[in-house]
Amino acid sequence: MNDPNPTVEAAPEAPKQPKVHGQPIDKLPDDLYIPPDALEVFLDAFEGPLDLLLYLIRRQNLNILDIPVLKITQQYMEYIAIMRDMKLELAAEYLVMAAYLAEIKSRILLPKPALEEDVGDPRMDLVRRLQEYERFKTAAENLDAMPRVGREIHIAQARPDLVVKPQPLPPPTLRELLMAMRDAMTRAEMFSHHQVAREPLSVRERMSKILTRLRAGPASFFDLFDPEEGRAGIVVCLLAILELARGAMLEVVQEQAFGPLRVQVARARAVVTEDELTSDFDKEPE
Amino acid sequence: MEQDTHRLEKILEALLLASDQPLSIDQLVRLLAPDAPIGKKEIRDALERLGARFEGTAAELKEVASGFRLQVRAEFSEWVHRLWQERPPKLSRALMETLALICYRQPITRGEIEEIRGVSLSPNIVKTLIERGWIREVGVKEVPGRPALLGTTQQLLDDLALKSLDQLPTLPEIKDLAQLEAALAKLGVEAMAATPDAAVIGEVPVAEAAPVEKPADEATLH
Amino acid sequence: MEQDTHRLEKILEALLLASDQPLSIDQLVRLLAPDAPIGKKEIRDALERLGARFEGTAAELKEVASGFRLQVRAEFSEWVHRLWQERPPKLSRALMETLALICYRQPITRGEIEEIRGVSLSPNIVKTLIERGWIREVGVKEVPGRPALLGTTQQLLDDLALKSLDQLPTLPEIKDLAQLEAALAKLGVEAMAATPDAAVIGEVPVAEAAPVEKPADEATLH
Repeated sequence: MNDPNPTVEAAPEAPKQPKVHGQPIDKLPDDLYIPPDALEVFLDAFEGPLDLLLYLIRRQNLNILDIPVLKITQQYMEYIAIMRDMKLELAAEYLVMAAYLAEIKSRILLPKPALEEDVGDPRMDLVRRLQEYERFKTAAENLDAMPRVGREIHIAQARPDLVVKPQPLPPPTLRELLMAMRDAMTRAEMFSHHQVAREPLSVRERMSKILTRLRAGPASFFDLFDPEEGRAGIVVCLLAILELARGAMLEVVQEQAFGPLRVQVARARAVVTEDELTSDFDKEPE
Repeated sequence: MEQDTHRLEKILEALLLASDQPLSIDQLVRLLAPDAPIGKKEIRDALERLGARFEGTAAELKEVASGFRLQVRAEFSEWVHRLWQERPPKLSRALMETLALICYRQPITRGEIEEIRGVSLSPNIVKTLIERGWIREVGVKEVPGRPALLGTTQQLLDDLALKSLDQLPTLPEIKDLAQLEAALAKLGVEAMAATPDAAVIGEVPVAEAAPVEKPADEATLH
Repeated sequence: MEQDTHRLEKILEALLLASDQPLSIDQLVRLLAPDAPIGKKEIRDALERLGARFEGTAAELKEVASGFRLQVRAEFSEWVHRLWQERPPKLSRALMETLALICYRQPITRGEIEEIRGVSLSPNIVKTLIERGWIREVGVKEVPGRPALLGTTQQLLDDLALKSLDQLPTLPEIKDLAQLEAALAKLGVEAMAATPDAAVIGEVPVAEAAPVEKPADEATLH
C-alpha cells in the first residue's frame, strides 16, 4: 500500500495475479471475480466500508437483519486482502472495519461464557450502523431524485426592454473570482493539463497588451520591449510574443537576412493582398 | 376596482418575471407601497389569481421557502436543456449523502457525518455545499475542538422548490428495535450452527441469488 | 392536431422564458428538430398564436434583430426598475466564470470559453463585461470565422485592487483549497470562516489598497 509505483496499469501485459494471504488465486469465486484492473474502479464505486458491506448483503437479497455475519465478514476480508495484495490505495476506514469484523467473528465463534449474557450480541452495533447508514443512503437518493433548479426547474424570466441600467455591477471579490475559476477548471478537468499549470499570468496579460498595440499597426520587435521593466519584464514580453506566435495570433517577419524583425497581427493566410503588404512596408522602421 | 385588481396582478407578474430570485410577500408590499399601501391579503389574493391564470401555459407560479417565483414547468425541462450544450453536472453520492445527513440531522458536525457514513468527509464536499449556498455553519458544538455545526439554508429549499424542510420526503424509518433483537437472536443460533469453513465466499453466485429465504416480516424491508 | 399546435406553443413559451437571449427561428428549428422536423412556417404560426395569448398580461412576445423574446411590457418597467434598485445586480455564475477564464487564459475567444465551460456563452455576458470596462477585444484569431480575442483591462486590476494579474494564485494553487485560502490570505482577503458573509469579504476599498509589498521586478517573475 505504501508502494507508490506498481499499480495495475503499470504492467498491463502481465496482470498481477491476485493473492490472498500470500497464496495466488487461480480462479476467483464467481461472485467475487472482478477484472484486476477494475478493482480500483470497483473500490471507487463504494462510499466506504459500510457501503461495501451493504452491497455484499444486498447482492444476495438479504435483509440486514438476516446478515450471515460470518459469511459477509469473510467476503469482506477477501476483498480487502485482494486489494491489499494488489497494493491498491485502501482508505484506512476499510481496514478499521476489517479489524472490527474480525473481532465480531472471533466473539461469535468463541464459546460464550455464561456471564457474557448481558454484553449483548456483538453484531448488534454493526447492524445498527448499517441500518442507520442505509437510511441516509436512501434519503440521499430520494433527495437527488427531487426536481432541482438548474436541472428540472428553470426560472421563467423576462425583462423590460428598457435601456436604463439599474446599477453598475459590483466588482467581484477575489474569492468569488477564484472560486469561479476553480469551478470552471474542475468541470473541464483542466487542472490535469500540466502545461498550463505554472504559466505566469503576466505573460497572458502581456499577450493581450501586445495584441492591442499591434492593432494600431505592425511594430518593430524591439519596440515591444520596455527596458525600464528590467530583465523580468523583458522575459515576460518575449514569452508573450512567442506564445502569440505559436497560437497564430501574430507573425514575426524578417524581410531580409539580418534585417529588423517586425511583429504584426497574424493575417488570414490566403487573403494577404498586395495592398496590405505595401502599407505594412511603408510603416516599417521606427 | 376590477381594473385595479387586474392591474395589481399584472404588476406582480412583471416583478416576478424580472426577478431572478423568489420575491416574498413582504418584499412585494415594500415594492408596491410607494403608490398605494396594499395589504398582504390583497397581494396574496392577486397572486392566487395570477397562479390560476398560468394554468395551461408552460409556466407556473410556485411558492418556495423565500417567496414566490415563476418557473418553467418541469415537463418542459427536456426542451429547455437543449438551450445549453451540456447537462448540469451530476452531484456525487458522497455529496448527496452528506447533504441528506445535514438536511435530516441538522445541526450536525462533520464528525457526526463521518460517524454515520463510516468514511472521512472530504473538506471539498462541505466547501462545495457552502459555495452552492445549500448549507452553512450555524454555530459550534460545545465539545472539545468546538466543531462547527452545519445546517441547511433557504437557498436549498428554494432550489428544491420546497416551502419548508417538512416537505422533504420522510427519512426511511429504522426498524423497530424489538424486532431487531428478535432477528439477532435468530441469527445467533444460525451463526452458532455454521462452522467457520462453511462460510466459503462465493457460495451464492450473483446470477442465481434467488430470493434467499426471506424473513416473514417482509413488509418492513426496504 | 389541436393538441399538437398547443404543445408546440407551450414548448416555444418554455424555451423563450428560460432563455436569457432572443431566439431566432433558425435556432428554434434546430432546438425542436431532434424530435420531429418542424417547418419555419409552423413555428412562425405558433409564435403568432403565442404572442396573441400574451395579450392582457404583463409580458409580450417581441421580435428583435436577433430573434424573438418575451419581455415585460414597457408600462411596467417602472416597477421592475424599483425592484432592481432594491436589489443590486448580482454577478451571475456564468459571468464570473467567464471573467475568471479571461483572466487566466487571455487572449481567449468566445469559442474557447464555451469549450472549457461546456455551455454556450451568452453574448450578453461578454457585452456586460465590456461595458463594465473589465475586458476588451484585443485582436482576432486567424482561424475560420476570425473570432475576437478577449483580454482583461487595467480597470479590472483597479477594481480588484491588484497591481498585476500575477498576484493571483496559480491554477494548482486554486485546485487545493488550503493553498487557495493561503493565497487569498496573502492578498489580504479574510478567511471564509472568519466572515460568514462571504460575499462582502475582499472588498478592499481601492483608496486604501496598501502598496503591495512586492518589488516591481519580482512581481513578474516566477
